[in-house]
Amino acid sequence: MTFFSVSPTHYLILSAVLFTIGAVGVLVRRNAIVLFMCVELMLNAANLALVTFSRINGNLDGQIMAFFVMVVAAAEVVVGLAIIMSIFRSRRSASVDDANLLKY
Amino acid sequence: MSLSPYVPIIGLFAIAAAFALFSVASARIAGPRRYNKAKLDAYECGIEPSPEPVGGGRIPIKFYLTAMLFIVFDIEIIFLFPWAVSFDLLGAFGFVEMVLFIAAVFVAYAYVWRRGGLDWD
Amino acid sequence: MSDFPFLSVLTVAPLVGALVVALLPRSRPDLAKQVAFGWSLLVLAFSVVMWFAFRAGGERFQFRESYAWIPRWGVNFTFAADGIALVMLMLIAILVPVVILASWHETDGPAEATADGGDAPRAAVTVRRSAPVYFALLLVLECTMIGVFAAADVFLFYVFFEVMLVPMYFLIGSFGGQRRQYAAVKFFLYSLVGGLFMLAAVIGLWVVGGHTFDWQKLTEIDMATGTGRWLFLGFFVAFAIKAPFFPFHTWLPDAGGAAPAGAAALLVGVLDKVGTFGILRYCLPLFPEASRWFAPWALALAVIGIIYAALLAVGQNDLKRLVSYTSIAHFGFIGVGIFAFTTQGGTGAVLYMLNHGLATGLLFLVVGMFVARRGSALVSDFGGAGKLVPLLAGVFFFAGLASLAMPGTAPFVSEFLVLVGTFTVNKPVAVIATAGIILAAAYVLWMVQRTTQGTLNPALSDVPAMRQDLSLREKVVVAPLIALILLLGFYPKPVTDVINPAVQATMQDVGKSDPAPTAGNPEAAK
Amino acid sequence: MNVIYLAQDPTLADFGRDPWWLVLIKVVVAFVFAVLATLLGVWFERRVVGFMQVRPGPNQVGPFGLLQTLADGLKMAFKEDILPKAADKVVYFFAPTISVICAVTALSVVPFGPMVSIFGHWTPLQVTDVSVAVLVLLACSSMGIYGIVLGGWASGSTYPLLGGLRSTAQMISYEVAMGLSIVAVFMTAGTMSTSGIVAAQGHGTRLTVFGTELPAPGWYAILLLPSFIIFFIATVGETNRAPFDLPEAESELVAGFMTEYSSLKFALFMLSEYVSMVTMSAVTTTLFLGGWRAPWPITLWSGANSGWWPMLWFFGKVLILVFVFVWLRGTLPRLRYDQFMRFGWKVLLPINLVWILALSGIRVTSGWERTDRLIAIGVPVAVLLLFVLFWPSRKPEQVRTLQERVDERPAGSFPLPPMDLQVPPSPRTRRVVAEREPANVGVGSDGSDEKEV
Amino acid sequence: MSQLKLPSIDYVALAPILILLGTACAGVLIEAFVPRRARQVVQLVVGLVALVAAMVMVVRNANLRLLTAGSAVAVDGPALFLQGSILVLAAVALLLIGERSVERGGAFVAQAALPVESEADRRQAVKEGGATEIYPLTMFAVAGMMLFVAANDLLTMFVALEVFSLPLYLLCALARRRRLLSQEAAIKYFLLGAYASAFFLFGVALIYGFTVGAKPGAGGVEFGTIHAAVADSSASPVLLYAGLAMLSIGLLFKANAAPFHVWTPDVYQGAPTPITGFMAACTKVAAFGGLLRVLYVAFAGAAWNFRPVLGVIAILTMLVGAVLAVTQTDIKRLLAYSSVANAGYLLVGVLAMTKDGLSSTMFYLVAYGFTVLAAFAVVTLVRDADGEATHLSRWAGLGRRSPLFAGLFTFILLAFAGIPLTSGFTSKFAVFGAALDGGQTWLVIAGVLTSMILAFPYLRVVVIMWLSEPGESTPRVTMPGGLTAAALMIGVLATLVLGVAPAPLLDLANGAAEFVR
Repeated sequence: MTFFSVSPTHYLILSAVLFTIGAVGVLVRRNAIVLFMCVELMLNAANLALVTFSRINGNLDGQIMAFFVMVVAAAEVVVGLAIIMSIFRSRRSASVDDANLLKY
Repeated sequence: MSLSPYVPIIGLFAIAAAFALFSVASARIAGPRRYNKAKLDAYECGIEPSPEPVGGGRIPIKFYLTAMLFIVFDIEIIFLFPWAVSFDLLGAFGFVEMVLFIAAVFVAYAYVWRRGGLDWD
Repeated sequence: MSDFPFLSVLTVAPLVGALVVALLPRSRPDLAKQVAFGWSLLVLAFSVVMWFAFRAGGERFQFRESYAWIPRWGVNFTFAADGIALVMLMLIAILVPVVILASWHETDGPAEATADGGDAPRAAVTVRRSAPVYFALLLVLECTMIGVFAAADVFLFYVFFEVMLVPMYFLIGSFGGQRRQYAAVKFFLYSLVGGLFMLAAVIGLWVVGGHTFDWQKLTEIDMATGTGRWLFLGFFVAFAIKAPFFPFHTWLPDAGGAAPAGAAALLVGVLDKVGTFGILRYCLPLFPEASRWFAPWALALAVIGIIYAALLAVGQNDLKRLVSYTSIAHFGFIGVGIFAFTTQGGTGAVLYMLNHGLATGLLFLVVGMFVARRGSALVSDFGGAGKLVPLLAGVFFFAGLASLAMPGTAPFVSEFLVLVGTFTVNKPVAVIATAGIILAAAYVLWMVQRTTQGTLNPALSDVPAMRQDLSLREKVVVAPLIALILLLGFYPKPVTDVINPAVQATMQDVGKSDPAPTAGNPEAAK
Repeated sequence: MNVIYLAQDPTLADFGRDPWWLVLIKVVVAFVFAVLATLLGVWFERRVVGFMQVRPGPNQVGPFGLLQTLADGLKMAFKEDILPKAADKVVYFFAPTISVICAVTALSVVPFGPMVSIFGHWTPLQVTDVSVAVLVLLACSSMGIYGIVLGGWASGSTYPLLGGLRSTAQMISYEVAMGLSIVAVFMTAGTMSTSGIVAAQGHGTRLTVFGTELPAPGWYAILLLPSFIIFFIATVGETNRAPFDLPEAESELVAGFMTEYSSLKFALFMLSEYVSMVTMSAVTTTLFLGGWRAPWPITLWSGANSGWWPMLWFFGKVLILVFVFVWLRGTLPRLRYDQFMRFGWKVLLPINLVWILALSGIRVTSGWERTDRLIAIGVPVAVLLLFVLFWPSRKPEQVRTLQERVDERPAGSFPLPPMDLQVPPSPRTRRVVAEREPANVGVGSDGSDEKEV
Repeated sequence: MSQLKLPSIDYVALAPILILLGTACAGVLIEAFVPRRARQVVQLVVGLVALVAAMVMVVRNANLRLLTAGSAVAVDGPALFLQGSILVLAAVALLLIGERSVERGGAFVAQAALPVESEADRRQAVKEGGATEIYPLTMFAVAGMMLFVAANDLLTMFVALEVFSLPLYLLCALARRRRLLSQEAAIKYFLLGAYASAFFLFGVALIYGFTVGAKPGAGGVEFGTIHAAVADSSASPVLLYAGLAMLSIGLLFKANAAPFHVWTPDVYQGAPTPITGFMAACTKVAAFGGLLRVLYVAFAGAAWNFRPVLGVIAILTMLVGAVLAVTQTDIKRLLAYSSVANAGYLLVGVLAMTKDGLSSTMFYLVAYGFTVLAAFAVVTLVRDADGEATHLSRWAGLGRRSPLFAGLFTFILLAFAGIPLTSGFTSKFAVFGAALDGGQTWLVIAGVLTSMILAFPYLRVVVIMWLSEPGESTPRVTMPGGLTAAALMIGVLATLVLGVAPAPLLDLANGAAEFVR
């Protein structure tokens, strides 16, 4: 069935689209958590690309990379949550716009 | 003509989704409607509902801590799964690597434990 | 004889002195002054020995010594002196003790200045600071100045060239008069900008020259015309700022005006000579083609400088600034002498560098004495001062005359040589430059007249210090300078003998020979 | 299609060959199974609990009250569907469906039986199987959390939010234990496909312990007993069943995340709970109880593991597990939340990790020389013992002297008792201290000081 | 299936990294089990010992040139040189981090999540010791940096990037004073850092696709593979350029290059000053170490294509750093912009794409690291009742109040300005010379021009310190504790020595300037 036999190019396009959504999201959104999610989206878009290329390549290298990326992303989540949380607790807001003490 | 083994999963998903959506949608149609202001308020055992749930959206820190711990250990599991599946192939090398890995996670675990991160109060 | 490492010893000696002075207790300023003065005299004695060790007709570069520094870049501690450098070294060695002596009370506190009879509120403008620091800075400055003239390695030269800024910056900034911050920063930035242009050129030269900094080797490389011109420009801008030549001169009046008199004497007397010295030592031999190509422009700048600075000097009301402007005009003459590309012009220029150092140094010091007494540098605050301090006024008049190149004083010889040397090759420039002399007469005489002659400014006699004529210390300060100016005015031969071969060699490097009538070598004439 | 099918055990290659109509049948059957199991499960629970509490339970609607659940369901369909004012409309609407969908989808990779012939097609009694089937299961159970936490959050009310949060914290805590206990299964089975795991439990491996060769039983429940126990406990935690039903603790949170739900949406949450109970039972059966394979005495009959019979064994096992669920509910009191979390993180998790290491160590060293093995096993065990022995215990709360407590009082507290007077500090002091503290939910800004040793 | 082919691992070659990672884990255990009072000392000693031990291993390995761990890690000259630099600089930074006598409890807060201005917060600000978790975090960061400069494939590089970034994000949030500022810095750093690393990762994916496209079946992210693929003309250049561009974004972010520098001033200002020093010195080494390896080893074949682009970025970086530094009124922000400008100079060295470029960039990194650490050491000392007085107006007349420290800081500023006889001059000379040798005249000219602009802010600080009268609000300089004094002295001495006698280090850098591919 053609529906289920999408070519790798489709995955790559999807990956690029996801990445772009994430990248644009970081630029336009203001809530720290949302920004954070956008970054995660970008990482996962990269994962998708890695796995797709791995598929084209015919070995599992790319999938292994995706594994590492997942770990890194998780560590990033932990660190990010910790920072966001401490900010939230000390000033009751998670909006990046409210973080404006540092200006030149 | 055969289908990919993943298709039935999607099939079951679709049926369940159809059923669930039908249910929630039909409830709007089947049930009666009698407007009552109090009925639409948040339920707090009869007292005046607080304007915002849980102190203005501030969620106890413990939940975040648990979430972070979960992520750490879930990641550990991610690595354990493939290792376990191909355990026999990897042999002693894999075992040593995994001992090191688990030891490293255990270091974090011991730290969290000692610092009271696992206590819920 | 010349195995003795004269130059490195000469360079290091003031630095050691500076360390000693800096470590002296702040509570005993007199000790610091005495040690510094004694040390500078030692340096002077040593350089006199060196002067006599120099064989006037011998090799172009003498006292050559070289030690590896950064082998990977081909950087060496190479010192060598030709006649030009030797003369400048002597100038430094003479001026520094004089300046130290002249600055004897420079660091005294405001209270003492008042006790001396100074105008208390005005004297307090300068915040007096520790004597050890001031004199240590002077000695550090001496070290770096000697280093600049003694270096025969481009990298080493650059290092001294830049480091020289630091003590001078603090001398102006910490010990200067009004607007000293502005002046210090302006001085530093101008010099640094010039230095960075030079840095780019130095690096370029290093790359073009195959990773060497040795002056001798660098003169022998072939480089593309365009490259040479760009590199020349890099060096030239740095030197033109330092000298200062016309469009880059604006820092000098500020710095000269704000610096303490002693520092100003050194600044104008020696520091700025680095610019002209650099042109002679680096621009011309390293980039002969570019030098010839740029010569008309340089001449134009020099001539404009002469006239423009002279005109501005006429209008100045501040004595120190006025003297600074006269210096700019004089640097124009030096520039003309250099870019005339004749032996006479060159010799004149070098001699001018020496004489100008003496004459303007004297002028600055005398002005400093006036300022110290009056507490103001404004011409309008004086008037008829000669009636109160005749001897000082007399010295002032003499210094003025020397500055305008009165025959019989040393600058006359050099100015004459420059004009003659120029006239043989470029009459219009010589003619315009000569006009500068007339202007010089105007501003000098007018300045002298407004300050010392005429009716006595009544305010002047209210200042007790204005009644004190030259003290013994001040006499000792001015005496050697006056003596030298007169001596060289009548008998410049020992100096010209030293300078001439070096200048000739430089002109050969540029590829220009003297025209027939003056040089007396007909085959070179066209 | 000329492969000769002799084996009863389906392999991965046997999946993905079914014609579309067969797939459809299987899918529909699985779905019907889920719904029926719920209907019966609720009834079953009520009857069993009733039996345990010496009361009849539902017995009016239909034979033995069998249709009671259906009647309840119909009743709910005709209740008013309330949409609270403060709710986030869209999320509130979709949250219950997420729970149900995830719970049902998990059934798609559960093997019900061996290869059978359906309308001439030789096909496994399983909707489908993939090489990462267990991951599909885990994914479904994790995704189900979204339904609960979103439902709780979208209600716009305090109790549901707390219920949802609790539920999330609890589920992810036990998810860890669950995932770790499956590792042992993977290690032993060498595959992640459910059918493969069932197949691996079919032939008992021979285990060599200190030189003696023992015929090991095939079921992982026996072979990997610690994993099985932990897995089952985690299962109970995952499904929010008693004694771990804290998200819907009536006494504390009214009905937890479901407080604001009514009508069929409420019914869907109920449905999802029972479906997951059944699904989890089925998964437990698959992973640890040999799946559709017959238990020991029946295996004496050679036809026990072929044809349609295994489905019976499978349902039997599931039923037993569901009974255990109900049994637990009927007997055990609800845990306190902190006890519950501590149990998950401080007991299940370390035991699991150590067990995995021990198991893998045994497996790795199984081919080694005896002395090497003893060293390889003995040293870590010794280290572990030392570690456990010297694990520093919490310092006892030090009894503070009166002077210290007096010093601790904020300045200006009055009256200050004289030093020699042995009077306990007035309760007002404590109250004042408490008032001056910011109202911090969660970590006590004060208490944490002493906690960090 | 047979036994898998397992990678051989040269543990001796990896020893420095492993030592640090082990120490970091040990540090976490120390946090867990050592009594609170003893932690500070124990952690500090353990950290320093580990750094020294790792340094010993680096020196022992000095002659190794090999790829190990399945060619994921390259232990070659640049790697060892940069690892050594990171270790030395980190040791100096650790001295600053470990300082506890300047302020009670040091520069770090005990509990970052307490609500600001609450009673508990005030109490901890006054009397509680700082968090000692900073030591293991620092160790993790250092280990990550060491791996980063030695990584021989993009994946290892990515992991190392995160290993050293994540602790830094956290460290930034732990300032004792001005905690809101500190946390804001952390969140900005974190979000932008994560954003940049996402770009890096997508770049990795694209480069992987590129190598796959060049030679299907033999694709990979190892630098050797990429090098071969770049040389292969049949591969799709689109993926190459897109991938390289994204990789560069990630790397240039860490390197503070414009326009990816926007976080720098905020983070430098907000972070606890010892951490700022650590970032300015060590992160820079790591970032440029990684950039050098990526550009020199993997993409050297595409140099003609990326050089102009990176050249423009270098010029932009220098310009932005220099121009914006002029307008700053806070000393930490000023140093931040100076750091940006220095990144530009470093890029000039990198873009030489020659052996000299490599060695001079490495030399620059070391020289700059020492100087900047000394600078921040002084910043930690200029304090008033509210902690560090970083606003420039507060520094007025500091030379009068404490001539020694003002003098040292002046020396440091002169080094930044590139006055000869300081390391600032020699290092600038080195990179400019290399770039000119490599034919990048335009970059050198831009570098020289921006140096002129950049001299102004430094000079302004000197003017403020020496030529202004001390005002009422001029803070006193706290007498440093032994650790800060040591760090300051090391920094200043290194600045002087590398300015006066740079030859040994230059020779060392040059001897090390050969990558293994």
